Amino acid sequence: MSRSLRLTVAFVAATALLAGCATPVAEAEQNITFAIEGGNLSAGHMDPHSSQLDVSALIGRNVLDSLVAQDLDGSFKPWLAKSWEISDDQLHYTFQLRDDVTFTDGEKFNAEAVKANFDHITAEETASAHAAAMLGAGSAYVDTTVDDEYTVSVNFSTPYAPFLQAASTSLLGFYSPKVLETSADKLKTGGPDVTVGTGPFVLTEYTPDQQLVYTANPDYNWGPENAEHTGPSDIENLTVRILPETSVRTGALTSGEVNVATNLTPSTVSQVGDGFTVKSAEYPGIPYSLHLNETNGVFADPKVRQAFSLGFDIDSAVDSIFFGQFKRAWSVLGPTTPNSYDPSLEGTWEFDAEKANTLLDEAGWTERDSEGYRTKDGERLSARWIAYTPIPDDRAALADVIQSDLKKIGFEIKREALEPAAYNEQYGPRTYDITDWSFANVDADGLRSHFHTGGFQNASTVSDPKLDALLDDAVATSDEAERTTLYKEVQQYNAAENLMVPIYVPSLLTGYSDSVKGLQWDLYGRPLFYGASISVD
Amino acid sequence: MKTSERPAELVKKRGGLGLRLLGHLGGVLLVVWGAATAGFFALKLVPGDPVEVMLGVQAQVSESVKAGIREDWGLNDPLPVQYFEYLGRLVRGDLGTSYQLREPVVSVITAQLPATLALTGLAIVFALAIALTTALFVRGEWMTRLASSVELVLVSSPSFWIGLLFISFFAYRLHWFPVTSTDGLAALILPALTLALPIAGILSQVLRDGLTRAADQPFALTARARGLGYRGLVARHTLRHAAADGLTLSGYILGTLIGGAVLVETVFGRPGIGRVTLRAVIDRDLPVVLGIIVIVAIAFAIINLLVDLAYVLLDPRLRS
Amino acid sequence: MSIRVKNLSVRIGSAIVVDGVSFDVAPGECLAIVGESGSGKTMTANALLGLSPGRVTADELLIDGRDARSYRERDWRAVRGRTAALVSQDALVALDPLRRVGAEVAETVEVHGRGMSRAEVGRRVIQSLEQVAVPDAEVRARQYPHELSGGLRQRALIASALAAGPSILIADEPTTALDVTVQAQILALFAHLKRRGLAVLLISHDLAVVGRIADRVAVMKDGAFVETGPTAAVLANPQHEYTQALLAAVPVPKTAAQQSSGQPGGDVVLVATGLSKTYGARAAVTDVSFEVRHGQTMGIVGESGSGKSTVARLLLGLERPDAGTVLLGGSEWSSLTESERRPQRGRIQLIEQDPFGAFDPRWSVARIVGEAVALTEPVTRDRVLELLAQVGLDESHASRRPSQLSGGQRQRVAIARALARRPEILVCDEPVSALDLSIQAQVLSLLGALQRDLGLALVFISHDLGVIAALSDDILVMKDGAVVEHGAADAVLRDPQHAFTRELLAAR
Amino acid sequence: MTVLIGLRTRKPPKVGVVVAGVFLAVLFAAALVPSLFTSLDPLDAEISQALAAPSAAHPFGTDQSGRDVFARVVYGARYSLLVGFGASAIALIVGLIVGLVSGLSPKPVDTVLGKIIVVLMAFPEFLLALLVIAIIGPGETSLVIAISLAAIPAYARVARSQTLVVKGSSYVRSATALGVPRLATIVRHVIPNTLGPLLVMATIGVGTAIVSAAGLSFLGLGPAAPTPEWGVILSEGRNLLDRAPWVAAFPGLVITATVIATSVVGRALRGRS
Repeated sequence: MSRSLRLTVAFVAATALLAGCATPVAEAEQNITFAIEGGNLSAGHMDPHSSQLDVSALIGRNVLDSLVAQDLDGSFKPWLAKSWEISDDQLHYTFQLRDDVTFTDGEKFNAEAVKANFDHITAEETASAHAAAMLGAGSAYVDTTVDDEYTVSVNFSTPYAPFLQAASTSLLGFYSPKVLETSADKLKTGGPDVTVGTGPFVLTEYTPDQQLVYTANPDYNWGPENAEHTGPSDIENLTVRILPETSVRTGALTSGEVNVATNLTPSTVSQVGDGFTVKSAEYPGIPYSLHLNETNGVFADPKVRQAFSLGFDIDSAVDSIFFGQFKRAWSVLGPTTPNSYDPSLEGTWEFDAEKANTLLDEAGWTERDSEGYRTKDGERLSARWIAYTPIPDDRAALADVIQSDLKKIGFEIKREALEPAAYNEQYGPRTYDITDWSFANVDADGLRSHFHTGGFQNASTVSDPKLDALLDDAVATSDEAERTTLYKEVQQYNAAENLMVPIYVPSLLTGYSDSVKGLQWDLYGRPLFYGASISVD
Repeated sequence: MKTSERPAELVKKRGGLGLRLLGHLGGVLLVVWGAATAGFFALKLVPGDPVEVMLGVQAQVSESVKAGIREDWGLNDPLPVQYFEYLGRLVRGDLGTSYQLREPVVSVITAQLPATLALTGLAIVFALAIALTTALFVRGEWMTRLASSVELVLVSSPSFWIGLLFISFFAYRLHWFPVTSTDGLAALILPALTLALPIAGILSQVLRDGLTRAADQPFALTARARGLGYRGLVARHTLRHAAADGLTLSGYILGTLIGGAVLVETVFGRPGIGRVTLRAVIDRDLPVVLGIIVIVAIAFAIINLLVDLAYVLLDPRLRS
Repeated sequence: MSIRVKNLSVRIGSAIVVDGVSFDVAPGECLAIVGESGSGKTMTANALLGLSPGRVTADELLIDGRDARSYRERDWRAVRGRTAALVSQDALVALDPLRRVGAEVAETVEVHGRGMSRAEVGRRVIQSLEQVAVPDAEVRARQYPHELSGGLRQRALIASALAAGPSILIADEPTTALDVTVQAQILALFAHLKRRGLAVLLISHDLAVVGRIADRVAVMKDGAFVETGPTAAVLANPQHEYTQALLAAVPVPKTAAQQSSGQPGGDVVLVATGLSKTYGARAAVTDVSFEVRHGQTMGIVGESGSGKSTVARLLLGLERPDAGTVLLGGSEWSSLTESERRPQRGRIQLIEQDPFGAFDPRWSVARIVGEAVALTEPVTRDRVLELLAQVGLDESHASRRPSQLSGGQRQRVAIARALARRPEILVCDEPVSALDLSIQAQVLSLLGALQRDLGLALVFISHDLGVIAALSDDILVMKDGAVVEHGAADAVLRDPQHAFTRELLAAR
Repeated sequence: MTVLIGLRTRKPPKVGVVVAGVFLAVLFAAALVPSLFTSLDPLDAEISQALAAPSAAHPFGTDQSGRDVFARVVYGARYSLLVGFGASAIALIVGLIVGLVSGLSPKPVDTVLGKIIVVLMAFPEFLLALLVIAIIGPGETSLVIAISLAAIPAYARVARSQTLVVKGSSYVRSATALGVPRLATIVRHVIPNTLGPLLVMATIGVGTAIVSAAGLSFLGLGPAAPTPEWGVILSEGRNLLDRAPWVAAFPGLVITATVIATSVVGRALRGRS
């Protein structure tokens, strides 16, 4: 008791001290503070090798470097690999590694290190929720072989086009082999001396649910080729503050408490005034969509699915609820997804209550019950929508509008908010009618898990050999034009079948003070701090 | 409400102070054991698989991996084995390892404790200051009536709503305080005040009642008949009597602080034990939930012990 | 004159609680104001210290020769304790229970003797305590009120009143909470203080107390004095009928003719043999034996804590004796189980001191009595009214709740309820102690009449020898759980054998 | 808020009691026939009207999806009153039974039950409710169960001590001395006189329950999103404080008013009993 009492006293004293000299952030010292949402980070999500969460990849980037870098135009540039070759049968990727790279614990970066990391990702104990799949484990990936000290090959059983893209992310970044050997079990919790890579920053302090402090890696001289900066980072200390509340992050930015804040929401962007810039980057991959379960209940009928997609006013809802910050989605891929987007779908399926009504009449839902809902053979036209918690307020508002609009055409929507465990229980056997999510992914191959027979994100339970073939072909070729054609066909397929109803394209909104210079962005719109600095005006 | 034992009950107890202390310590252990046991079995009733929860939505993890995790966590052992292992660890001061955070529950809690202690500590200071001020300075009919109305409103308002109003008014409208949370004393004031107001309301109600009641006692008449004025009466006599009434509230106040911390930390986006609790409850992070239960039980038992001792210090009649 | 009051009135709201009283008190003199509860005597006393909660008006209000009518709170504070001091009823509550006796006495000194050194204050405290004959004053000063005996506590209270050397002492029922033997000592102290020149205003309900030290008496009723005069004259020759009633209400012993003690007429209905009961380590009752006869009264007298109430519970079978037996009508009683005892419970009934607590507060009088009737016979309204009539109540009382009755009426209801079971024996535990003197007399005469009419055997328990004497055929004197004297009433009263009995008698 | 039981009776002015009673009556009417007070549907989202400030058409303004906040608050009365009164009633009944059983049992049983109550009392009600929700999952019924379970120890404690007081009271002794059978004594005297204070406690407890329910809903542990429960509406408003403070302000105001009204009525009841 007395110890915690002393702690409190110390804390209060410390906060008082901070309050005394807090404003403004001492700029001359090249310290940058970055506010993230990060609420789940402490829940075993510090390791991008195992975590499927965005935030894991975001903060992993500070420490973990990749074989290659992807430029904003979608092309790949050398990073830790000086060069690479792809075998003609598309099954073997051979990388020539830099020989001047060391991990911040002194370990050498070489072919063995690459192999150790890829082995770690695919090892069962890692229980990787995303990275292993990105590496093609379970479908295409065979193994990684060491050719000589600085040459390494990654081998596949079938062609796997998204590999380079995957290899450019921090999910396939590299930990020190020593860490993998001695403390692989601690990676999910993370921390100094555990989260050790070759990156531009070294994690020196971690307080779960509060902050991560990074210092510049003084030896860093192996930035990606497309980086504008070279040598060690100019930033001495990079502090990542975990501020789960949007309003708090926004407030922290405008009050100068932090220099950069990400995951701002449309409703708070307007509070960011002069002296700040808000970078809005549309996420590539699958927009926020409603997934209609076509083997369950009313959505077995394509007419009902189409009526559903036309039955609510997406434009007004998205525009109003997101304060014009997010765009309405037309396709199951976002416009920024490289080499795949089909713009011809834009404007093709506007809100049309009349047509929706006609379609439902045609589908035989002609009677009305006392509450005004359509019925057929005494059954009410009703669909059950499950969503997992926490549900952001804007998505709830969106659902309110959808529910309310559909009620007007006699279509009942029942919504259930489920905790993740309960959600998984229903998601597994696919017992719902509707569920919803967005899935940011730089490669259009993200569609495969959504539409391929048995795909783990195949919420619409579609199983069509034709669709499977399109997706398999697309992943088997690295020819970009061919992939674009194939993915456009997939998008057209959905537009005809309405398996997913895309609603809006989320954007990553990142605000930063104008004193921050040299920020770069990855394809997801995430800030990269390697080249950043603070200008002293 | 949670009150500590009333003096009347204490009076009946025989035996010296030391013996009573020993009895109290036994009581503390009993309460902690009871709470830990009840908590353990209650949480075993939780539906849903902790492993699923641990991995989150849409994790691509095979069944065999999940089974392995279950084995590692001892979730496959028979319940009595899990229970006694749990108790064994508890005795050694080990509250287990969080499912979600993958670190010892003790360090999870100690990492968050300072933030919550700072919040609740300042809240208590505010509450006491407000309550004592009203108790001492409110006299006369209309002031009394005003004070009881304000107290009623404070006690009746949901604290999280007060917090939202504060943010809306002081942070967004007037820009007096940062909306932002974690830095500095300025950021602590609104949350602490939010947490303090309902407590201040009830405390000042009880103190004022206690003062009035004590002033109606014969000894107060005697004291006034000696020529003592109102302030002298309060300082020398009635405040001590009212303080005893206030003491009975300490359990209630602790409860309000802990329950309130969950809401206030959420509203103001502050880190702390309340957030950890809420997260652990939502995530079914059983070791953390159990840890919180045990810590709260210990806190309550200790507070009750201190309150009982304070009664004895305050009231010589309990010493014999 | 220390106090001179002309036409003093006190109003609280629209009620006139003191209605134009006039009196004066000279140094070395004691004036007693006597009246029953609610007569306004305490209000009068408080007005003299500026402590009245109401509005005070007077043609003349001189305290120590100065006109106090325009005094503000500040002026009053200078008077209180310094010029005129107050001693009130029960030192256990009139002294702050959380503070040491010394601190309480010192407070008076500190308030009026600004700038006095701590040592000097300490000396004054010891002086004051010694002045009222507190032995080991230095030790006592460090003790808390609850650690002192009732008598010492009351002396400490008086010491705190005298500490700043007032010339006027207002004593409001200063001995009421004390056992009679202690009462006598405190009264002697007052007499002593009076002789030393203090003006004493004594407020009391008890004419016996007044008779001992007061030089003059004012009898108060409904806020006004009905009679004033020298004590001896008023007591010997009361002019006003209220004074006469008050004097008549003082219980007088049964005459020898009324007593039936020793006459073998009544059958023995209740026998207690060797009753003992301990609670924890404390022996409440040790070896008590007696018998009660049909139509007769056994009086049990003793001070608080003497074990007399425990005897009552043992007789009723509400508690089981540790040793000894109670026989009811010659057969086993105390050794029965509750279910065996229940059918016979009607034969022996209880009347308690506080009838208010003895009724379910939500019930009407008719229902309270009806519950008892139902245990012996079908309840009829006539039977209930008959019972109420027996105790001098009528139909108008039947629908009231206990809280809507006066103390005397409640005690009558309690008696009616007991009678409903057609008992042979009534155990009355301090049945009139909570009542005003005049009401006491009425209830006592009611009990006497009922005993005559119904042939009831009474076990009458009281701390007040006067009350016991008024009804009893036999008297049992208890001290510390044991019987110290037992015999026929006239014998015990006339020729007490035990020193304690003599002390009790002397204190009257 | 059961702590108020311990306080000295302070009668609120008569007018206050009448106003509080009328307010509660209106709330009950709203709970039973919400359409009496508003013609709008609480779920009807008019996106063109989103975040409209309070006006004649929308007295409490509209929320992010253009629903009328007043209509939502009116329809929400049903949930809050149900939770408030339902939870108090359950806690009262179970608490009374536990307290009576404990108080009337032989000493050893009473001691054990008393200790169990003490252990449970060691938990703040709100935390206890959280834990119960963790076990049975969120939702409206869960809310009632969680809040009543959390409140039971307090009721049981008061019921037990009141039972002991009544059992040792002079009137129960009188009844025994009169020869009234034990069961009759319990039914006629012990239960009614134990129930009285509990009823007052429950009346004031309704307010506490409503606040707890709103708090739990606010944390997302109560009824799911579109339900117009007051705590849900409040939580919908919390991220709109800068541009639409009315969404959070009005439901909170109504909660506060409701709690004040139940306290005032409860205190008046206590004053009478």
